[in-house]
Amino acid sequence: MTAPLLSVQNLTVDFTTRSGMVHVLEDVSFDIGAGEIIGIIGESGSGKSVTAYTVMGILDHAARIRSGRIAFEGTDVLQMDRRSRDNWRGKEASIIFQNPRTALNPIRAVGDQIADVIARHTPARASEVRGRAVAALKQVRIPDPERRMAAFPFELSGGLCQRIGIAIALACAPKLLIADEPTTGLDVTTQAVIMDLIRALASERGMSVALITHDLALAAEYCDRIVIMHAGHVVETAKTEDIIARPRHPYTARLLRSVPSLVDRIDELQAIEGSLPDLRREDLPPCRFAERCDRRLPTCDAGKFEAALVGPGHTVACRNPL
Amino acid sequence: MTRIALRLLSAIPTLFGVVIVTFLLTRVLPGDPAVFFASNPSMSTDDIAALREQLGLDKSLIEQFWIYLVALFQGDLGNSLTTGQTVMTEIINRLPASAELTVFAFLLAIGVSLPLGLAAALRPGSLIDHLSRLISTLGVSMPTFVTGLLLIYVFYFLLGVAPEPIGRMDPFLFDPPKVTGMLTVDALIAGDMEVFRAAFTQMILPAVTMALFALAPLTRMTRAAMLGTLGSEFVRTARASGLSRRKIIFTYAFRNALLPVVTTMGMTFSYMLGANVLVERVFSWPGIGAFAMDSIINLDYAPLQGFMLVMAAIFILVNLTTDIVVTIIDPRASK
Amino acid sequence: MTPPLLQAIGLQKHFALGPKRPFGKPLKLHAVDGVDLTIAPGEAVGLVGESGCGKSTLARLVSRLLDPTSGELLLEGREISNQTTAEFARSDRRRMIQMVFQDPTESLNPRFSVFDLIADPVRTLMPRGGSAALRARVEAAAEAVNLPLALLDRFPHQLSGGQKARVGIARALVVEPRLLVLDEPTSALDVSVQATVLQLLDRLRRERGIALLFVSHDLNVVRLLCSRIIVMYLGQVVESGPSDQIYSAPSHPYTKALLSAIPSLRPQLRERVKLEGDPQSPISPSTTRCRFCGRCPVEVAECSQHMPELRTLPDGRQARCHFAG
Amino acid sequence: MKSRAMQDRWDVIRHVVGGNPVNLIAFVLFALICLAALLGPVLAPQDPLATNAAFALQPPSTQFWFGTDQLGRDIFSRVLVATRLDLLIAFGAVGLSCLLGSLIGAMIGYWGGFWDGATSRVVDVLMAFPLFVLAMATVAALGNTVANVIYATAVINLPFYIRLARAEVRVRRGLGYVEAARVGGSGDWRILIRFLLPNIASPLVIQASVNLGWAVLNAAGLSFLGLGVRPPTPEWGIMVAEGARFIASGEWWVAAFPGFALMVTVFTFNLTGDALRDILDPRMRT
Repeated sequence: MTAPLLSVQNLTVDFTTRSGMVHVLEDVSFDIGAGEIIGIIGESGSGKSVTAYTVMGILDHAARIRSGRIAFEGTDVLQMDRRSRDNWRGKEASIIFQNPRTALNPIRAVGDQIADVIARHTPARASEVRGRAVAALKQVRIPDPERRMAAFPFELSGGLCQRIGIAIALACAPKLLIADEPTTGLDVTTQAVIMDLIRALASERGMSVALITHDLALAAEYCDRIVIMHAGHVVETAKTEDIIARPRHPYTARLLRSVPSLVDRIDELQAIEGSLPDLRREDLPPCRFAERCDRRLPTCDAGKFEAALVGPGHTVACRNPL
Repeated sequence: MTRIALRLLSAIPTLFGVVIVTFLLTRVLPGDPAVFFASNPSMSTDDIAALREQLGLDKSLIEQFWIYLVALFQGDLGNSLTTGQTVMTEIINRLPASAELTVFAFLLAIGVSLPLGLAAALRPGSLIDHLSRLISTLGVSMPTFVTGLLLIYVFYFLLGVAPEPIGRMDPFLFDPPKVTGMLTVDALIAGDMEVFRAAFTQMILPAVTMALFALAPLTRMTRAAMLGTLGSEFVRTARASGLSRRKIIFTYAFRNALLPVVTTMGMTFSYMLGANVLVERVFSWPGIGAFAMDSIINLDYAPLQGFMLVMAAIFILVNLTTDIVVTIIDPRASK
Repeated sequence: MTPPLLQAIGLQKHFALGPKRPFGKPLKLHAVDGVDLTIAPGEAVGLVGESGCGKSTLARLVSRLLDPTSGELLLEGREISNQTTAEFARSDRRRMIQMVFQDPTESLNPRFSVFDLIADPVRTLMPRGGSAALRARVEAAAEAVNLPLALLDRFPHQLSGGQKARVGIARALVVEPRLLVLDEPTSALDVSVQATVLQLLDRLRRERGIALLFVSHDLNVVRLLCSRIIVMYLGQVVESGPSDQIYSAPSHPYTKALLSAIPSLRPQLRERVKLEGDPQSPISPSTTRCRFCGRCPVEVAECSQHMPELRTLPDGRQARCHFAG
Repeated sequence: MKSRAMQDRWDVIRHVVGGNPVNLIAFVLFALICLAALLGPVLAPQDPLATNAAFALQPPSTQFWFGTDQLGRDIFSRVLVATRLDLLIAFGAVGLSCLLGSLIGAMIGYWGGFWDGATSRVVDVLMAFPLFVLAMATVAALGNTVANVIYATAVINLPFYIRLARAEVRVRRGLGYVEAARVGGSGDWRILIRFLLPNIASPLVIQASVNLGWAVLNAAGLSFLGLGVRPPTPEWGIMVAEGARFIASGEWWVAAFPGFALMVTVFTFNLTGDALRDILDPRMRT
């Protein structure tokens, strides 16, 4: 494999809250290759969105990055000064969010919001900026882009708002797009249209995409590789086919068996017993799945362990993998 | 445009309600004005009855209301029994004094509170944030009449820098030629800087008193609204797009934060109109608040009625203005 | 065939929106526009459609939370739509139809303990019996949904999402209903928790003969739980029939689109039916034009002149399309 | 069996009070002011009404802590005794408007329809007056008594509670737990009383605590103008009004101490209101 576009290494993030310190991420590592679409999968509380926000540098004040490196084309973005980080954001890497309507400024015309980003990253005259904003709208297949420039988010459907979000994110042709639950809350038919659009734009531009979602089926359909997260840990990383056909981590295997689209009869469904450990605990076990796991060994509690390579491009963080 | 016209129309029922309330309130005033003026023992009961008839107090309430309404439409607010002038003339004479003071105080309050609230929201937990919280909590806790007296004591009695708190003008100077009735404005129009300075210095203490009172809600709302928009998802999008700090703060966060702030401005203005009465009393300011107080003491109901109507009309106007400003800022409001 | 537990005939619900301009004709939102529906005892029926298609409104009509604009609703052959919702709430048939709501957080009164949450319907609908009987009932309902009895003293904010969902089901179950209407009960839950809830519902249906009307936007979930599926689009039923038939060979173009849009873990080679554009407005819609016009991939000129009827196809299912079958 | 919830609430209270000394000070001051209201007449060193021409306008001293007024009355005793009256007016007015307003607001919010429209129009009309002016006119119309000051202050507060309760009920009446209560067989009144009112209590209590300071200011403002309470009754507003005459000649203490008492009271009420908001609803923090 050539050098990855983005390499996240040993990222550890804590949140300070009223009720104590929450250990949200611990030693999170994964790579995204150029032109690759990866899926970061996890249930609520797995830390998948926090990972994305850390990469983009938009965590809120309560967060503390304890350690880790986020290398983008070899440069650690965590070490950048504020100015170069601002120049990087939106130009080299950008993000789209869940809830497309609230992610847009409600009282600014969508065309102006796109133009703001273009004007920020490329020196150009106002008329030229406008032309490029229209082009950005056209690119996300918005009918009648000239007229839509003056529209406000409340006048557009959820699907159209998400296309505007994509247009803003892609206005400066970034190399990496992070899509944070981009279709949650949209109808399935709209979801398909938006996801097809993202995939098409990615392949046109050779852009990498990190799709963050709780929907394993969605990721399986669109992603080349999948990263499974559980309670702030990366538990398994592999090519999509491998994850689906030969999951090695007990959590991944259980997760797969709880997805309705993979089974034919209701009694084949299997739930995962227990719940996430309280991430405020100081005595979190080295494997945060251990307390819900039926393959737990005494060695599971014996100190930290690293993810191990179990196949080509297939890593698992487990002492007793399947 | 149609929206503004509709909004104007919708103010009519409110205005009508206001007229009813003012009418009713003053009709149940305990002192029958006729009796009050008839307290002169030389007046016979026939004279009193004649006076009551002259004032229309012998008619039914509905009839009285109708007469009142018809007069109102002709711009007739009745006569002040104590000064003998029509209420309209009295109000027109005194309104500029109140307006000058209130508007100046309002601008002062906005000029301080918006930057203060903004700065506090940008650095929560910082010194300036604590300062803004202290000022806004103190501001709502200080009764205007106490603040006013305190300022008089410090700046007039102790330091001697402020003029004597008796009215709008140095008694040794002449008023500028009347154009708007607002002395500072008229002085500027006449180009008389000495008079302007005199009128302006007279206004500083009462204006600061009122501004201190108005500061609190405006600062609080600016801070809260700013914190809200700064934490919103669209500001997160703007940050993730690498937009400059300036653009994020002003174009994205502040413009959105202005919406609730403008609404609060309207409310604050209403409070200030009420506080006017107290401040005018403390500083012997010859505005309409002081005029209303005099008429209450004298059980002279026509001026009180006129005063309440004018106040409500001004307030409805202010609300209308805030609505229009909100419509300009927020495209959603015009739908 | 056993007589239906619940039957709806031509059910309509229009919401008045007020005139657009003063003195104009008032606008009406056609949330549910003439729906027929039968549910047999112990049957599980799935109601599928996109947001805004009227499936939640239909669920509320069936639950007697809303009064229909027109149409009839029969419970075990006796009409219940001639009573207002308030009258029905006081009748002894209220407890036969219970409902489970979408958001487990906002459907639980934050001021009630879990015990009170489950006990509340018993107190109003089955007021006879002492406090010991009440406690026994509540505990039995909690056990039926695998809710540890230790949780009965807790308050909603102290529960996990899955626990809250189970409290919501226990509350509906405690008055021994014959029909459970479920409005997207798992859409706020993680998949691993969703699996538990689905299996729980299936067990209740099999063991207690409780009929289910399961409302969802997810055909994949519905097909596992329900033997029959009804697909709605803009207030109308566009297709209905046995789950496996609809899942394996949908006949209405909208059902096809819906099904092909669902991401699948097993990428099969199937043609993707893409829907472009937005649905028509549900406000005072045309009565002669097919509601799917403007998005339909097989649309012809005739479709905007004649509203297709809901026809019974040779294989027994129903579809509302000129080209179905 | 509510121990768990109680424990949670206690944790929050401990956090809010312990984490911020200002909140602690606010609660202590609040307790002291309430104590002064209860025990004022007992604690006062002098008769607040006793005049003594020989000691007129004495500056603060060890004998007269706050000095004396133009009639030689002890200002400290008068300020202390006045606490009860000022608090009575404030609590009375806020209690009255909160109770009445939330009930009306909750009902019109729940049922909507004609009464909702009618009440909302009346509220609009009330809100169209500058509220202090409305209070002035009400006292003037009803008569110069303490009771009428309470009614007037209650009237001008009423619109806020009606609007708040109405809005809160409207937000909640479509929520799942209300629908669940309905399929559970609860009627409208039971839903309103058992489900909605307890859930809108927090915002209403917060509003009431914030309103308290405002009510004190209003009542004092009215009596400063000579409306309501009449001399020689000790009341802060009147005392400031009487002392105002001596400010320009330097006898600051006559107006300053009652003014200061007024300020501290309102300040305390506002701070406790903020602290209460932190305890009851952390999301509403500003």
